[in-house]
Amino acid sequence: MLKVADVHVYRGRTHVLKGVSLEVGRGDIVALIGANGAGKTTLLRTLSGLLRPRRGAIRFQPRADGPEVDLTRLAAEDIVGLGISHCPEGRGVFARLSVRENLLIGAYRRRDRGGIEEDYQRVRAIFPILEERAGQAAGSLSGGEQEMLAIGRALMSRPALLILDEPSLGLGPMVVARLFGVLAEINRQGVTLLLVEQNAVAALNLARRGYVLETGRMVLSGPSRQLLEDPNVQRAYLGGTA
Amino acid sequence: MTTGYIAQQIVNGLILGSMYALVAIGFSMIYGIVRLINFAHGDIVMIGAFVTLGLLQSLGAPLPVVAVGVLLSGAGMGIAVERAAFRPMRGAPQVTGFIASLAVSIMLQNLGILTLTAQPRNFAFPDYLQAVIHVGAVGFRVIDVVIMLSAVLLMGLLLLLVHRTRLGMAMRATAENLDVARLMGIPINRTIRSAFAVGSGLAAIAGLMWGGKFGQIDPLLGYVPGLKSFVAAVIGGVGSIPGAILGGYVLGLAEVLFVGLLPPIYSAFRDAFVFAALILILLALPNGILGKAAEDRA
Amino acid sequence: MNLRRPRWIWLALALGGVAAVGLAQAAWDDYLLSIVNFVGIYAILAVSLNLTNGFAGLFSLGHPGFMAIGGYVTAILTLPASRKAMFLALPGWLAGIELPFLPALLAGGAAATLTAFLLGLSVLRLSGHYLAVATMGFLIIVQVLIENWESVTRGPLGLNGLAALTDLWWVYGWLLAAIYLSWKVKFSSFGRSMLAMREDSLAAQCLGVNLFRTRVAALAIGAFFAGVAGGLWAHLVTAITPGTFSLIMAFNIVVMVVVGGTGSITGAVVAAVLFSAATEIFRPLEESFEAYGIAEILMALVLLVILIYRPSGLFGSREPAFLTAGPTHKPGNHPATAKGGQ
Amino acid sequence: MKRTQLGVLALAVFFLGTGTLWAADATIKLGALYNLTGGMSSIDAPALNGAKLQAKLINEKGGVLGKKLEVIGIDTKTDQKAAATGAQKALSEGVIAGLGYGDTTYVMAAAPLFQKKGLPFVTSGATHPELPKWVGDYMFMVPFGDDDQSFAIADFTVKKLNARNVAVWTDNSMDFTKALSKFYMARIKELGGTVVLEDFFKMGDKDFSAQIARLKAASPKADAVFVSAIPNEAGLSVKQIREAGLTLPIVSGDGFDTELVTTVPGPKLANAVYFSTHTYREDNRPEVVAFVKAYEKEYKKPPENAFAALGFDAVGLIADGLERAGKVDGKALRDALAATKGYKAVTGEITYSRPSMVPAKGVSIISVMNGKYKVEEVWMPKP
Repeated sequence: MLKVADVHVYRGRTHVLKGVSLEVGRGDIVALIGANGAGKTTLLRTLSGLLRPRRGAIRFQPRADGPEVDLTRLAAEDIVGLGISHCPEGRGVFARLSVRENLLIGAYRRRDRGGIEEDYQRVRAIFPILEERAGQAAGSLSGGEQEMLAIGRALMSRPALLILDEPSLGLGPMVVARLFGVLAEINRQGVTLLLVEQNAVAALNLARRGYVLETGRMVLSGPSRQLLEDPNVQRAYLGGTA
Repeated sequence: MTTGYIAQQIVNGLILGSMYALVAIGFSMIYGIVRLINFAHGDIVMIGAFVTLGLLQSLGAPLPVVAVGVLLSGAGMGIAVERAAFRPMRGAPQVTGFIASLAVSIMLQNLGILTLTAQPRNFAFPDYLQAVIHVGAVGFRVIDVVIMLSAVLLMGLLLLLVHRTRLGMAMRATAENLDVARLMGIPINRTIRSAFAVGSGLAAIAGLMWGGKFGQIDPLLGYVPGLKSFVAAVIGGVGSIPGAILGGYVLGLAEVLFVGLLPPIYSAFRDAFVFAALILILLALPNGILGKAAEDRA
Repeated sequence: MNLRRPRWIWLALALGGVAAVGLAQAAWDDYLLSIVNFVGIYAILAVSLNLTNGFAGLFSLGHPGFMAIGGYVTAILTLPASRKAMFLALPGWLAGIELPFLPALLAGGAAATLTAFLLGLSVLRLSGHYLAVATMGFLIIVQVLIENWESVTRGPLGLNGLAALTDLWWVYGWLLAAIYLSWKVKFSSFGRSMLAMREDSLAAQCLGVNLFRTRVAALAIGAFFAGVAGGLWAHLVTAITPGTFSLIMAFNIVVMVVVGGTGSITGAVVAAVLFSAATEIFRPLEESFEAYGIAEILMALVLLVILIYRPSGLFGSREPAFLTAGPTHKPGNHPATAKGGQ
Repeated sequence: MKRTQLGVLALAVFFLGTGTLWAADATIKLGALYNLTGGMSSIDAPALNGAKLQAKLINEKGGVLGKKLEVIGIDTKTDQKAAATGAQKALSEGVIAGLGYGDTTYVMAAAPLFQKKGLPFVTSGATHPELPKWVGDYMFMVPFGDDDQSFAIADFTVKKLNARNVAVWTDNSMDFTKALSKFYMARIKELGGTVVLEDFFKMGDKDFSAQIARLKAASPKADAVFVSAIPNEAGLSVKQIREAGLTLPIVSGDGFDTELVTTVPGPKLANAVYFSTHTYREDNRPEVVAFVKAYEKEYKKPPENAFAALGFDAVGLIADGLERAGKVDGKALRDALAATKGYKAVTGEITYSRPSMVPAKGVSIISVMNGKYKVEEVWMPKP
């Protein structure tokens, strides 16, 4: 579904991504783990079109039978139209807009009023808390609730691929567990997930395959099981005793 | 100092306040969405006034038709200015945008002087608008009523647009976080352009009112409304539209009442008084009356 | 301040300047001299505002207000007692005073600094656009007070017939002083705390930078040179009226600081030369086409082009390499080279 | 490009310009300093038109002393710095005399430089009576002084309008308007009238409702109101006073000599307005008729205001002085100008007979009735 080939990205004079490649199969859940400053968010901002790679290609095929598109040519707002939805770092909810408005904005590109209403009900079913706080300003929600709102909003554009940037940030283990359960459910309903996380354990347990990014280079990749047992991964990310 | 006299001053203050508010709204919309202090906004008022004069003299069309023409020309001017001057420097520090708006203002004023000469011109509105109405001791003209009513109407429409429509939602989202708005698929260039269009359209209408009320226009008339709308927007809390409306009326009333209620010798100190009061308001409410502690995105 | 950078660059520049001034003062006609003098005064204003707006990130539009105070104080002090009596009703102790140019200029600067101190105490809790409006208010209040304080300032007509004391030596001398002081400040711990404050006031506060004191100091130092520039201006035009120190002048100086690069001293000087001499460059164009106003339009266009292609100004926050050639201050890693502007 | 401009270009770019050589030319150059952009442009731009028109007519009749007259227009942008630099520029171009400005503050930035250089400076529109005293013996005024015009309108107010109680509105931000009010009030008191109300406003004000309300409430009731304003506020004040239903006569100085006084209020409201001005409007002297025709032919529009005629006269006066001086020399021109007697200017005869060196010119009192101008009388100052 998504093929990233040898992407190089520069921020000012610093060379942040040095030839990164990555693949996400249709219906898959892929985890991308790495320490702070490894370039995770830069990669996601490049995928979403906010940053332009200097070299390399990003090919995306929304539907199995559909055409393949090179994302590096498109502006961020058009990429959403193709079926990629992005849950930005720090959630990025619109604090001064109401919960309902935040969700409606998720479906900004869609014109099918009926479909939007239907998805609106579906998201409120997945996250009942949002129904309760529909009229409230998004800023007044707790961290966990804001994360749910961000995911719900991303779902409103009925994406083929959902990219999540550190959803577990600042959330308690209980909330993370419930959140990842919901993500699994969303995946079962046919949405491919690319999960970027520092919380490597939770991420790799949810995902089938994973990549490890260190200082702008993809150092490891493979099935989750294999990565979980890999000694360097354990030492670096899982706090295991080497 | 009869009650009739005071009532008259309050009415005058409200009329002036309506015009300041209309211009301040456009100012705050543009600031809210791209954090730009647009000092060329006042010159859109001048352009609106001259377009009104042009349409009245050439077509002799009825006022509502002229008003629509003025609204469109103001909107067009706003879009052109945004596209030519402000979009190329969108990521730059805020003070850069402010300086660019000064450059645009200087250009508009001097283009006006070059093409229309600096001679002030009289501004003939149809007579039925000049008729004077007396309600008790308070006298005002039909044009004043038209100004206040249409100002309130336009403000209502604007608040509806911002809070009830899809475009309004997109504008508020873009205002809060440009990047995330793009991630939601909001075409921010089109959204920002429409904010400039609506804001400038209102300023042009204020130009029509300014000409109608005072009966005299010249290419430099935009300077005062531009400055006063900046002050009004800041009083109300820059970036907030209800704040701009409130700030406009507070400034209008303060100016008229200061001169009206104090002995004549003080009227020369009016501007000093208005700014002194403004500074006190800012010290008490650092973000203006209705302002929120909007974090400053660079 | 680390002086290991080759000091002779500085001496060469200063001496070169002295030679140039000597040559110009002798050879040029009054027209060129008056342009250069005004360019020099604008450079002093740009460098001093750069200290307030550039280093400390205070968006001040009050600079001409300090100029007015400095200008009037200097003018009143240098006016001979006979002329003072002719159209001013000064209090006793002031009516008789007549000072030579230097002490009068210093008094002007001091008066401006004192006013800046008082203004700072009241408005420096504000920041960004709110500070801009407050300083604009200060400027308008100063203008209105001067217009209505007939007995001391002779109101809108202002003071005229002042002695033409300002020449290129005075302007050059004060410009050197302004540049030297801002250079010393910029590359000192005090200067670095200002630049830190500009970049992120919260972080600066955590490092123990007393925001309030630093801001008031930035405003006061800038105001001193603005006051002196006002005195120089008054004795160059030989007349001073409240109308001169307008909001438009405040905009002009801010343009010079921004185009030069907020925080860059060299940038401020270069931009001052570019913009204050520009009206004279376009003058033949205007006169030949009899299209008066073209100069302003062209300058506005030039300004827009510069802002579009160099949003953080010609020099960003840096000084050109050859002036900071010292090993310790490579422009690359200087804290001031973070992204320009506030 | 003259050497000086090249010098300037080099200066701006390389900071080391070359010196300038003063090249003797076949033409006689006059430096015309006017604010052609900025706030004063509506007053100064017509004056430059008048000045250039006079030069053109003189050149068509063979120029002066056999040489062509060249008027170099310099725009000083309603800014004193530009006025000082502009004056220096004119001097550096080798002008024999300077002319300019309709406002005292700019004359004070430029004229002293001409005085120091020993070249006459003729102001076309500045009317402060003490200008020659302040600047020196090389300063000449084409228009009458504010004192004469104030006395003229004050006499008219008391004698013709028999208004005893007068209200006075003064624009506090302009020296011209403050001087006008000062002289007017002194004269009214001298003639036994009383000033029942003194009110203030500022240049650029648009709303006079507070002042009008006080005027209505003044006791004893004002028989007339003197509005000391410049053209920008003239039309506005008349319109708003009449709209408030006040029919008392409105009087003023030459700041009211503008079309705006009739067009802004409109014919119905523009009546019982009287103002003193330079003897030119609605005046059928041959010089006036010829000037208006020439102006319309040259600029395709009638003269905007009296300042056009005054600019015209300034160049005429200098040319007349040069003829009588017989040579292109500052001192000689100054002496000839000082000895001017009965020069037939468009704006009335000019004679410098008084020690104050303010020309003793006639002041015409113009009335506005239903939007029409009429010359009520021409007041002559005591010689």
